[in-house]
Amino acid sequence: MNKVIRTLKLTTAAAAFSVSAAYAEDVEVLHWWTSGGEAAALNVLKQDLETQGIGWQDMPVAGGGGTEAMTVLRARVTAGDPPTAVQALGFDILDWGNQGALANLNDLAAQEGWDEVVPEALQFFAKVDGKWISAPVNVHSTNWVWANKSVLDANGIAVPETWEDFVAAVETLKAAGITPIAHGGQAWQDATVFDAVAMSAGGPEFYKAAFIDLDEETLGSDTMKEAFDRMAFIRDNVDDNFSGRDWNLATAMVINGEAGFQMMGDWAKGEFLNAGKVPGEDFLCFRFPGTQDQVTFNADQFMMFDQGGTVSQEQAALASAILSPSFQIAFNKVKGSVPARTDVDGSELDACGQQGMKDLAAAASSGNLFGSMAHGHAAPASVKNAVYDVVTAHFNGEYDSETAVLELVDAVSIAK
Amino acid sequence: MGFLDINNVTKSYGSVEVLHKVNIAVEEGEFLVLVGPSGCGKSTLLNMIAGLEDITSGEIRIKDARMNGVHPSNRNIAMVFQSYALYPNMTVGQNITFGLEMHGVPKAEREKAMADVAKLLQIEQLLDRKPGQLSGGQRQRVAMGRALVRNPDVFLFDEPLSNLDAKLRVDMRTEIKKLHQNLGTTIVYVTHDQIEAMTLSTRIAVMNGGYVQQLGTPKEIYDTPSNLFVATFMGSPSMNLIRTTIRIEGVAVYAVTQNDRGEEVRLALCAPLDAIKSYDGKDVILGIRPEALTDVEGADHRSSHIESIRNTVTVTEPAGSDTFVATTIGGAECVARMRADAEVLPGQQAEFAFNMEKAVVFDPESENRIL
Amino acid sequence: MAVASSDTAIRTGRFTRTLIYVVLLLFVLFYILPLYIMIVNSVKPLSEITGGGMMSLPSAFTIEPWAKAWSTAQVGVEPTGLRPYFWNSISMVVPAVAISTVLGALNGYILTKWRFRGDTILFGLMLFSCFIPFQIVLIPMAAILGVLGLSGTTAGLVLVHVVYGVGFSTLYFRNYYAAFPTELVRAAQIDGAGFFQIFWRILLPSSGPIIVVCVIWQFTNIWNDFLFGASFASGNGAPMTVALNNLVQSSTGVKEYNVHFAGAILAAMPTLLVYIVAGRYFVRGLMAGSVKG
Amino acid sequence: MSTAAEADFKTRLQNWIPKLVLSPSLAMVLIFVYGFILFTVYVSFTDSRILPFVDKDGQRTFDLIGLANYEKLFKLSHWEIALTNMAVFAGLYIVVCTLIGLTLAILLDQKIRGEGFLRPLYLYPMALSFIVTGTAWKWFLDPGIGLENIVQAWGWENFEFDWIKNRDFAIYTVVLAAVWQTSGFVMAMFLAGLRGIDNEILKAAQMDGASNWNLYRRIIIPQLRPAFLSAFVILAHLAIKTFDLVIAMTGGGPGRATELPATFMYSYTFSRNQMGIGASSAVIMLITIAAIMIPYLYAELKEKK
Repeated sequence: MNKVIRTLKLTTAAAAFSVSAAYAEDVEVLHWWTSGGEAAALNVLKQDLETQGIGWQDMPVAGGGGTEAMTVLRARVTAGDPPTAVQALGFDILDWGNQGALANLNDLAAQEGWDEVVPEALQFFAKVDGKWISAPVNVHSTNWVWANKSVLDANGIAVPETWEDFVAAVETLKAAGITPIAHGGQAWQDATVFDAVAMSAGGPEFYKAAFIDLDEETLGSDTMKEAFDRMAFIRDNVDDNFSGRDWNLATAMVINGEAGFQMMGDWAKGEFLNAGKVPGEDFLCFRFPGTQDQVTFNADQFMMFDQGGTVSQEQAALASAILSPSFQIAFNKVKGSVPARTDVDGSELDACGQQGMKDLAAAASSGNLFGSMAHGHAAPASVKNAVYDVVTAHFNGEYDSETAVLELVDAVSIAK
Repeated sequence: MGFLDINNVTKSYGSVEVLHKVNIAVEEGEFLVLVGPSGCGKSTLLNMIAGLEDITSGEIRIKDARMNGVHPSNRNIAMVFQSYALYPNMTVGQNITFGLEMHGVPKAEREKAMADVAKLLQIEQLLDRKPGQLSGGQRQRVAMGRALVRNPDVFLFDEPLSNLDAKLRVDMRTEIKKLHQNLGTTIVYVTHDQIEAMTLSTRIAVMNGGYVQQLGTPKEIYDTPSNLFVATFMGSPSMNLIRTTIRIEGVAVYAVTQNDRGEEVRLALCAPLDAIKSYDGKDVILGIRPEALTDVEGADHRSSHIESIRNTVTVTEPAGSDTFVATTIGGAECVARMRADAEVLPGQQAEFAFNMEKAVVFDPESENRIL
Repeated sequence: MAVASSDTAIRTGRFTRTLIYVVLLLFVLFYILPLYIMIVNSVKPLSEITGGGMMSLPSAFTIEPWAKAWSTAQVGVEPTGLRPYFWNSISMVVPAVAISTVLGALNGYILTKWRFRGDTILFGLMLFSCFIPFQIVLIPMAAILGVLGLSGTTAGLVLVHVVYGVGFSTLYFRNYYAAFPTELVRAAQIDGAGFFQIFWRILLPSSGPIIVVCVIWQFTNIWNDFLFGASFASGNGAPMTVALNNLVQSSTGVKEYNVHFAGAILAAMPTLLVYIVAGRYFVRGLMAGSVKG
Repeated sequence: MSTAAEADFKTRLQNWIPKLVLSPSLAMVLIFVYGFILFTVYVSFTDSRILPFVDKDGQRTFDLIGLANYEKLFKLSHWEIALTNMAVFAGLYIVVCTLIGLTLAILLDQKIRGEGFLRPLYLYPMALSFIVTGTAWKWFLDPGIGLENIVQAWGWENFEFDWIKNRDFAIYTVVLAAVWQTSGFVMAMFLAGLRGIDNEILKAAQMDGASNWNLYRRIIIPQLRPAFLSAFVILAHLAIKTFDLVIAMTGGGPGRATELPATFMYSYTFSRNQMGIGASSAVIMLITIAAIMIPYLYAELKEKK
């Protein structure tokens, strides 16, 4: 028996040796950016590292907005073999950081002055106990509305400034026989809309109290009911076929002029550009009515896993490369989002991108930058999904707004 | 000490004992048949001789070597199975030589041995076929060839004829007997067919319920069964059993019963008084084989003691060479074997002659034979 | 057994027969539909699909999506297509199927021909293992692979698939060998064949049909597995399904449905081939044992 | 055994080899199945969120909280929906698959020309993974672009088929796709069963004047019992493991209408960071499986003894 174990150890040691020998200088990166543009953008990072003599072990796992990747990450960490860097969102980063699984990047951050260039709201998700644990890549803002300009023009609709404007515009489109709102009925899409609607209905204080502080009274307030009522209005103005639709098929409806508006994050821009549309000419991007001054965001970051107490040279090089202005611009140009650091020159970005950068800087300085509930930047995953459950159940007519408010309070308290 | 000794062999599965202290000694060249109904333990015993099942206690010796724990292949035995167990993926030739191959016999020797056996069994033309292409009789021959080629000390046969049709079975039976006579090998043969047992064996062990009920030559078994089980199991039609009461009058011993009119009939037993004295007035079972119960003309004239009873014929079954006649004596259905031309008709009275020399008597309690 | 089938005793009239053919063809339609959707959409330009013509035949035929899916599509940071992952899958599936089949065959052989006390309970334990939902084993399995040093290796993945494949392969072989005459094993024992010789020379040559069933079953399941492949393979060693998933699932990128479908068909090719080539033996194999219970 | 001590080398070897050969499989099953089940049970009694972590100092970063996860679990309307859906899904799936499989097998058994061509067409869905056939189904069932659209385009303007978008019917579309995938396999099992039936019995029954209907109902189908049982085991195990299908087709929607225990467990364990609740749902699932399978296994194995 002992002999068997010894042999086993020998063989595994041999296997481990051969692996580490081959990739001693590599960084392994787990991410879910596998679609054409994103992956190509990430390739910029890879090539950057390769010029420094650092190999890139790619570990892409797509699906479910990172769900699959997070599952794989658990397996890797459990196996005692975490990747060097892992793409992650919001509270997932803090959860891992609080478990002590991540590296301390403070030396590097001090050296490169991250504290000064990264907005504070974003730093909240990149630091634990004052230690940098993660390198932010970009900031998506989620309270955008995308519109087909020719449809709006043909029906004499101006960019709506308020909820009432928006209601009027929707009614006009409906009367004209056009689907007013293109929407994909998936929980995260419903929640994305809900973020903007709640912000618009209750303002930033309300949003913060409800989704960031998880204040029970606010969650159960009449304003929340109003937000759900507005969701019901939106539900009444999507086509019959919305359920389960991918977001980009909804975008296609706007592109093709079948629908007027879509509420979606800034990544939707890629679809328009890909279809050869020009921002400002063929399509419009504007903040959801009533949230012009606010930005709800989610940010992709690479959390850096602890590699045995020290930050290796390769890991530091990777983190540094991620935050370098050149990569930030190159990547975000493709991705549709805006750089995570506010000090880079945005002139290479298109109109929507430049506006995004401007909005972000303004919101950051005026305290109007909030993490998006729908994208896991307002509350932990358990709460986020509890909110998903209620929002999506209500949106699909499982219960009315009044019940929804009660359910929301309940669900959040169970998940907290 | 015999050639194959089975000494006090017991077999249990868990707490259930299925063979109880079996003792059989087989001489070299003997043809021993283990016969009994299914579940009597005969196949288990055979498998234990083969080494296919463990011996719980006791021992088996072949040529005076203890065989307990010896691997089947090291016992120098061969076995023919009920289903023949021919390897379906091998040709007949490969089937026959597989055992030699496993024992490391060189190819040339294997070929020669195979040729010899094939000639002996007249299966030369089949050697390249697969078992699936053979008829039942051919398979039987191949199976025997596979056993013969090993030139074993003991041949074991596990109901080898039961899968053949009636005619073929009789033919193969004769062949096995011939083979035994020509080769003079020691054979242990399991069957549930008492005719096979009678025709093939030099000795028979009748088994039931895990016990050897009787071990003896076919004649002993047939004429003097040691108990009711052996009496009824061996012979076809089976022995007539009539409930009677012993009555001793002076030196004469009578078995008393009723005919089908309810009248008392007395059958004088030719038995030494001492053997039966203690049964005076008690019930016993009189056993008489059908061929010892005949029409008066057909009765064995050499017999010193014939008793006859007039009784009603219920059924007649002409079987060509004989006619079987059924009647009711002492409340029991009895079959008499009469001459083919005996003139009896159902419903009519006929004279039934008992050859009392052949009659046996059993104790109804212990079921053992008294006389 | 196969012979008996060629002549069924049921007789049917002409009308009934027509009806039977109609029903059978309707079912063909039902089964073929998704494949139809996949195929037609894999040979159209993307604009035709997003333009709404998902059900119609392509007006402009192109095989470009196939080429793209195979060799240039982005499944990670490098535009490699599915090609490298195909070989990853092969190098995982072949040993995993082989080992789980051999183990299953040996187990079935032992559980029917070398019975011992408690063997039925052991079999029950193994059979019940088929029903464990894979999601719950991820974390502890990762820990064990880590301890063994097999994390992120093909060998580790093979181990996982063998572990969770052996229950079914044992079931198949046990049911098959249960009908295999025990007397043959006994005859071979008397002939002097040992445990492995009996298995190799006597049972295995007669196991063709059940091997086909077992291999088809294991091959399909292991080839199509995503969860284990994603969790326990390294990025470069990921199997085809993980690559396909990376190709197909992207939350915020452009969706090239035509490439997705071409990729899906490519990924399914080996299993489809196995079914088409071995399909006729499949029913025969099922007949020969596994449905006899 | 009393004789084991004196057994010769070959016999002893022969007694040990089978157990030796069986032991790796057994060890694997004990560790990787039953060990892991115990682990899951343990986790279900903790408040683990991301992982049941043990930090560098060997301290647990989670607490044992007894049955609290189970209490939470049964308060979640979400879990209730998943359970109800499971009952509907598994019941319908098993019954419909069996019916279709049996029907096809019987029809194919009527000396059909082109059987060799039809069979693989019925069987092939088993070969495909749902990662993408799910999309094909989604489109086909989508009222805007799929079946409803086509039929309406053919002129039946009133035709409606929007089940996948309808909370009350969506689960049936999941059943439909699942049936599509496995009914061919079930057909193969029944076909195998039918081919194994002795034709003489059928001829005898026909001479007794049995109609085809009666022949099947009274003679043939009762003889397919082993095939029914095998089909049941395979279908039950597939039903319980159904996961990819739901993820690809409906993502659990509309709303939560097609959530199943497997998707529930996955989402609580891995995307909601509530591993404790995920583990407790897994335990409930395992208990349910055991409650169904153990009596079946017991009956099956006992009979064969």
